[in-house]
Amino acid sequence: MSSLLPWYALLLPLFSAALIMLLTHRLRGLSSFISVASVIASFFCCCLIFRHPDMTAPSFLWLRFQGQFKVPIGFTLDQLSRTMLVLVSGIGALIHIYSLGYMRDDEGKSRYFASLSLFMFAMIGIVLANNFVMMFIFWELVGLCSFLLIGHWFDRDAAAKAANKAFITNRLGDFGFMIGILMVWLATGSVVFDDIVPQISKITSNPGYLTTAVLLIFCGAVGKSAQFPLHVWLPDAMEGPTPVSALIHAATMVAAGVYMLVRVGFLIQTSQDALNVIAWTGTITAVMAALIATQQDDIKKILAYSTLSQLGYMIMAVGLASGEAAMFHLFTHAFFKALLFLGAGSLIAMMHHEQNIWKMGGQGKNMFITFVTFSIGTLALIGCPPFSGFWSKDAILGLAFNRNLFIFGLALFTAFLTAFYMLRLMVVVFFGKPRSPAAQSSDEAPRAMLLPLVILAIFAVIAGFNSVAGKFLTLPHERDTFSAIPVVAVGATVLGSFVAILLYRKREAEPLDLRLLRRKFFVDEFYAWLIASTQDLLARIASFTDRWIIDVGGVRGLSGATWGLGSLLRLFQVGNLQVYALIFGVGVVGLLYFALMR
Amino acid sequence: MITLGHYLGASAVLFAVGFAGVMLRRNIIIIFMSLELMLNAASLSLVAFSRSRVASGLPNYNAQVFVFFIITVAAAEVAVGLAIIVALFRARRTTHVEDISAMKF
Amino acid sequence: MHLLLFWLFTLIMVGFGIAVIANRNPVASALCLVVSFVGLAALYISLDAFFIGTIQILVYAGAVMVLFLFIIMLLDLRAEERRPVNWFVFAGGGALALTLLFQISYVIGRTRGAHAAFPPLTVPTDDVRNIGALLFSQFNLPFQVIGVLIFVATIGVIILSKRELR
Amino acid sequence: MSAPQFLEISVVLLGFAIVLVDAFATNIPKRFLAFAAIIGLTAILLATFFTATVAIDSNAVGFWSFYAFDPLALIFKRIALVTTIVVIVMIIDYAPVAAIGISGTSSEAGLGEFYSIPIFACAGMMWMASAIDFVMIFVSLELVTISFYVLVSLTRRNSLSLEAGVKYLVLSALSTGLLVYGITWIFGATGETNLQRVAQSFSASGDHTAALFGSVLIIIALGFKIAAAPFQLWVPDVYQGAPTPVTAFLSVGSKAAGIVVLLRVVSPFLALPQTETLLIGIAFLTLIYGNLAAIPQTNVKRLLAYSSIAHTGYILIALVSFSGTAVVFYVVAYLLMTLLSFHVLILVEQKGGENLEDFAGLSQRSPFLAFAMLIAVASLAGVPFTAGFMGKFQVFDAAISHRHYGLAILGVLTVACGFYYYFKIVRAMYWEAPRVAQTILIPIWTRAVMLLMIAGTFWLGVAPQRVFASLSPRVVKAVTSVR
Amino acid sequence: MLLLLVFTPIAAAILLLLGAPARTTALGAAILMFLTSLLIYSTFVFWTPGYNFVSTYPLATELHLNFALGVDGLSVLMILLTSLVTLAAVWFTGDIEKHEPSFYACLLLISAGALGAFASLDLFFFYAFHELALIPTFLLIGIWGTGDRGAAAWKITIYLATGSFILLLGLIMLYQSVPMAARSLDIRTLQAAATQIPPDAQRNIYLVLLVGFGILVSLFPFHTWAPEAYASAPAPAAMLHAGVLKKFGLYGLLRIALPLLPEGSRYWSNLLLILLLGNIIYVGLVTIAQKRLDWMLGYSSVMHMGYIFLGIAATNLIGTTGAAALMFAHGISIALLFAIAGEIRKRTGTLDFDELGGLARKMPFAALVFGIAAFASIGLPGFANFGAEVMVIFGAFRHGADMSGFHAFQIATVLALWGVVISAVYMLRAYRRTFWGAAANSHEALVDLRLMLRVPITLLIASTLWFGVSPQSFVRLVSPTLLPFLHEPNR
Repeated sequence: MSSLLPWYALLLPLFSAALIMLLTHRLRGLSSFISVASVIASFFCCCLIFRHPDMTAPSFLWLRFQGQFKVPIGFTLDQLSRTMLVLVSGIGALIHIYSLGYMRDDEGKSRYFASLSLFMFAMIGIVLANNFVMMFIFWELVGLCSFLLIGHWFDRDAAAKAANKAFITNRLGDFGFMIGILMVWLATGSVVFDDIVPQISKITSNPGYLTTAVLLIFCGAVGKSAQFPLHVWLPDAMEGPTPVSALIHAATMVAAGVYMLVRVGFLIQTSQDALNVIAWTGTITAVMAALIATQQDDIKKILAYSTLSQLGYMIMAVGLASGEAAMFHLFTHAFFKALLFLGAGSLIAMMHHEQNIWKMGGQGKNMFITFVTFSIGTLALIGCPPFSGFWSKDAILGLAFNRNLFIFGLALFTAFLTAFYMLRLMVVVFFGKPRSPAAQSSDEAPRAMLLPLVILAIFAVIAGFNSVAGKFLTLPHERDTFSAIPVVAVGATVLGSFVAILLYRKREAEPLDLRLLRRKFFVDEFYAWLIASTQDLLARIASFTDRWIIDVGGVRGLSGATWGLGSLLRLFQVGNLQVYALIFGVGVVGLLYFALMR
Repeated sequence: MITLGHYLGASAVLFAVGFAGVMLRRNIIIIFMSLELMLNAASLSLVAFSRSRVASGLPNYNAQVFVFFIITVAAAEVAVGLAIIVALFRARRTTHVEDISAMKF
Repeated sequence: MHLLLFWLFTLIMVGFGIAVIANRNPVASALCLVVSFVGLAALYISLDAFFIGTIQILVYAGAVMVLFLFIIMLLDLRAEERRPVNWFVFAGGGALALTLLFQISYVIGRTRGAHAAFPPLTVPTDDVRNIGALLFSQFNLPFQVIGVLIFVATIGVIILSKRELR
Repeated sequence: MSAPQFLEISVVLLGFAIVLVDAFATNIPKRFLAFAAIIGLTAILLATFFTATVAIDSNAVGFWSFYAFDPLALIFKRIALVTTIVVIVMIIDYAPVAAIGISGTSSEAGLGEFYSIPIFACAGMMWMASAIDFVMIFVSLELVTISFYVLVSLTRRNSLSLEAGVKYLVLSALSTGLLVYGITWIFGATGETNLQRVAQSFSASGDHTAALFGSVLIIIALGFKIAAAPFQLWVPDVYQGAPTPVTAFLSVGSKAAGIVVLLRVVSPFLALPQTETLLIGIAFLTLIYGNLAAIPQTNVKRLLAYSSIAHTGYILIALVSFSGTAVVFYVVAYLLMTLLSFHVLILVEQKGGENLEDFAGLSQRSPFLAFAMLIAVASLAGVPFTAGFMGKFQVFDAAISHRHYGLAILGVLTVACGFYYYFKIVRAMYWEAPRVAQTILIPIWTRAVMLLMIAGTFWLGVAPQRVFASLSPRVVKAVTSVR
Repeated sequence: MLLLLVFTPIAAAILLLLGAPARTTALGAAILMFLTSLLIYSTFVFWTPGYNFVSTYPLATELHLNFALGVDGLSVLMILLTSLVTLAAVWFTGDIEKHEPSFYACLLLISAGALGAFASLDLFFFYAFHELALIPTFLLIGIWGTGDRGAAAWKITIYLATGSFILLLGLIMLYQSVPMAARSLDIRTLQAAATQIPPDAQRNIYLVLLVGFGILVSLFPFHTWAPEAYASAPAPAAMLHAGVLKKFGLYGLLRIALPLLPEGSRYWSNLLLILLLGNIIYVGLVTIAQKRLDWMLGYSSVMHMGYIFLGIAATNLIGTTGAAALMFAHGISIALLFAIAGEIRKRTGTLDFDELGGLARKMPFAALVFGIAAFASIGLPGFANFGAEVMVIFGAFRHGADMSGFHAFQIATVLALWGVVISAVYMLRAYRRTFWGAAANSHEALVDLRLMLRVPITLLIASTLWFGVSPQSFVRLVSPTLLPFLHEPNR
């Protein structure tokens, strides 16, 4: 069944973004309304698409060189993408609604909603893409939107810098991604997923080439999904408005990397070497981010590192050759992490943009609904049965246990840390006494913000059940294999929770001071040093060379030399007739010699 | 035996003397005389060549006609040249080349 | 005998030529020039160019030299006061002249017929007539040009030397 | 149809008439003499269009063994006539300045001669254009030279003019001596003075040392006339000191006449292989000297002098590449742009001086003059759609087709230098503020002449076919037949 | 029609000098040119190899010189670019204090030079029209420029004059390298005779042409004129020069060097690779270190030339089409960037990053436009630059590739991709330091762009978006032109 529905789903948000930018950017209320309406409409389209598994859509030829290179703008509509569509547009719609409340009085509201809609467009594009180049196109557009949204409050230097950092770090990943695409194209002659599959032997027959290509493609995911070593942009990205953090940096955009890896799983899983690298990258990220999260004071930073850590799980799952487990975790994580961020957003908004958890406290009483929903999110995140996170994390742990015990150990340790830092957050924020005037006077958030919280909380509870998740996903079979794993995992969680509660109950300030963790393993400092000592140094050397050697030395030197030579030649012109006669004589004799005697 | 070479040699020496005079002397009038020497040296060669190219028992008179022209031109040149030198002397009270180098470079 | 005369006149010509450029006094130079030209005229005559020899005397020794002397007197030029000799110019100019002389002699050495005696003249040389005929027939055009040239020179001399033009 | 020899005779008669009227009708304004001269010369110029060319006959005796009337001669006669006409117009504009320089009782003293001597020089140049015998070359060249002796030092109250006159006199006489000596040796080697017969004799086998010696001396003498290095030293001083119209005349007329003679004599000379290398060497030196020494120059007149040397270099490139068409075209282009620039200079120097700062802000003082100078300078520098570019294009074309890559590369690099020093004038005119606010009045006839020259510059730069048609194919053959 | 197109600006320039009302005339001419070129674009017959709208006027038979105009896909694209940017440049001109008519006349003459060069079928006019634009450039920078305008004007003029005369040398060598019978200045005739050029001649000529064109396009290491000139030039001049005129050299390589000298381009491809990497990496680094917006833009335009060279060096259909497309795309984006930079300079009097900041608050529209152009220029999808760069990168990567490892072109492509990262670094840094962050105190009374400026801005952005969404339009237009000359097996 061919239908234009996917096109509508894709283009509606773009249309709204264009409309806002061109016409209604002065009317902030109307703009936000257009945006929300278009995203909800898009969500309904997605739901319809989801209900019709046999749907196809017309495609459009973006670029074609006869027999050499073809890039269509066409859609893949398999189960994976349909699930992802619903997820992305659904959460997107919720966050649009939430933003109505959160950004109510922002002066850049129109711009904000335009960017948000544009983001939806790009994200849906990634999900639908049926080839590498198209995916890359939307991949980059997503990067642009995240740049715009992070830099929404561009007056703040930190926001401006964070926006740049996000974009450039992503570009670094895309650098590898593009080379990977080129290599695949070179080997198979196509960038369209469906055309690559039959040609896959052409690339798998050359293992070194294959591994390189796969790892380069993985680079894209490393950038977008903020894996070590390109994870640095995500925590900084929290400078953006909180709904943005929820939407982009928790539920959807960062998941794009995982989605992409699953989408090209047919390729990735042919290279065991690459898979190992991927798995370890995920593991390292998971552990490292969790460790850092334990020492952060900014509520959004904690959640950001938590996101990193969870993304690490997903990548780990991909690396352990189970796209299903990765997608499952992605699915559940989207709900509870969005929930957590939105909850944090409520807290922040109600406390006049205070983000330091040590300035909060006692919010369980002031903001009860937020407290409840936030707690559900936390429980889901730390993997407390029967919340959704339990099921998906369990699947990954089981997977790791089957494939690599060392990774399993680290994953378990991460689970422990997750419980630790989340409970730390809960205890400090919601219990005890308010530790600032803003915390004392806080009140429950408006309805537009609470509605998404409630909906998301419901999903955070139920999304892990077979009956719900099974409708959307092919569930990983690992979850049923070994029954001791859940017990061990829950044990780790409980242990982490208790440690955190004991440690942070009734504290007024941070009792631990682990500088290494607080300063995020000094990665930012290292990068700053690295950039300063390589790129900036080279840039300065190049600039110096250009200005003084090529320009002054080469160009001006030559022209100066010409000038000088000219001035020297002029010296013949001394004005004295005798000298002229003499030079004339030299000329005569010289030319005669030249002509006769040589 | 006197050959063409003798005359040419004599002419060459005279020419070189004139040439040297132009380059070495600083009095414009004497430079001018040296130029006359050069012209006359050329005429001498010409006449010698004319004498050596005998056709039907006569020297080649074309060359002698040319010499006639040379002498005429030289005379006219001397007249104009001396007029200029006079004018210069009136203006600057000098005939010395080193004194007339207002324009240079 | 011929040879002797040739060397004599050559020496006169070259010797006084050198005297022209060596003399410090313009008047002496001019007189030396006359003598040199007389020697030259004799050489012309020795080459059977009587007409040329004659007008050499008439034009050069007669007209041109008078002009020179007249101007020198008019300007009341005396012997140059001694100026410091520019030895670089002196050496350079001398060397150049010598080099030129060497080059010319090299060319003379390689000239066909330079070492042969002059062919004899079999017809009586009536050169005034022959030259005159050539001038007015074949060389008519250059002759006319020379006429214009002299006219221009006349105007030029007037305009350049008259004290006040009207 | 008129017989060709009457062209020069008419010019000479015109000159006589002007001189006589000047001498006896003392109370008419001298300007009318100039107008009469212009009208007369224009009539003669028109007459050239009704004169049939005559092929050169190498066996001719008498008149036709001295005089050629081939297309080459015809076009150079026209060049001489046009140059003279424009120069006389310049002299009209220059008259107020000249009156200061000429020592006379009235403000118009000497102007009659100033108008008439160029006419005789013009006749000399026309004869040079036709001269195919060394005797004829010598006498016509001397006619031109002597006219220039007079013209250069004409404004004799101005001591620079006299200084220029003396320098020109001595060095030119030196080159005359060399010319005569060279002709002597050519005669000695061949027994001939007619170019065609000399050429036949040169192409015979044997030792050509004597002929080569003569050729080198003649090339040196002509090189002096066309301002080729290393015999160019007189150029800047004489150009600067001479009255500006005379400078223009010298730099166009005298040079063009020298070039046509050079074109005619190199045909036989190039039978000797050393001559070509010699000319290439001269071209190298000339290009380098002219262009480089011009760079630091701030006196516009001197700058144009150096530029004149530089252009000789380009013409020599065309010459050694045996491209008569390129040479002639370049000369025509050079005529237009040089006369135009000197004409502007004349008007500017009356209201200030001839230095670069006197050109400052010319675009405000007289937009028309600035524009004319812009066109002239663009053409001199070689900007497309001007005659100068078309000329350079053909020069490089010729050079490359004869594999003179070295010359071509040097030519290209020096063109870039040229952009520098020519655009200095543009900069002064357009960027800088004027030192004096005084506007410059342009007489109507001057404006007309300038407009004609500007139009010509563009016309030749876009549609050069007319010039080629008047040359081809015989000239090209005549010049290239040697190879 | 082409004649009309080429002579409209010339006629308008003459009218301006004769005293026609300045802005009206110039704008009218620009609009007329734009409409004409749109008409040419829309009536152009695709998929026919060969030239449309050919008209020939013989000028000099001895020189084989004709004034011949005609367009193929490549020229149509460039003509469209020229008229678009001209319109924008004229529109963006405002408040010229001195000699207003001359300013417009100079702009139009530059435009005429570019149009003439792109539409000429004759080597002579191809060359001459381009060089014609040199004087107006000199005057524009010298009279109306800012900063050290004198030095900059000198440098660009002398440098470009040298380059173009070297080019002239190469063109003459080229035209003389074909046998006498086929000798012609007509590009069509030469293309037909291309196979008769001996290989060693091809190598020499290609090198000369590469240096000549390279200087004009600011190929490393002949690039130092560009940033200085663009920094000093008034914005419309910089727009026209960087956006359009500079493309002449690349156009020449595609039009002349590539079809006529395949052996030459093969022989020198490694040299070209090194030089173009100099453009991308080295100049990219230099760009990062810039401290002024105008210098940064100047260097960035130099850097992006490297990608176009890369496409040309690839000598396959994908790469060369990409190069042509990128010429267009870069022209649009850099014109917009210079336009906005010029407006900023007009208002703040400085382009030093340290003195700017927070302009987005005062000039939101300018910030938006600059942002769009900046992202377009660093190759964000949706803009023409991206599609073009994709083609360039894919084409270059494919050149001489096999599965055994990376060869010169693959390594170059990878480094060029690294250049994409570099360009993001400097462009975003510049954007942040200009428009974001805290506003500098001295910029209290800034006003945003005039409303009327939306017309040219919209035109430019719309065109780059159109080609960005459908880069196949480039392929459709350009590849039939290039295909016959590429001698490549259809894989």
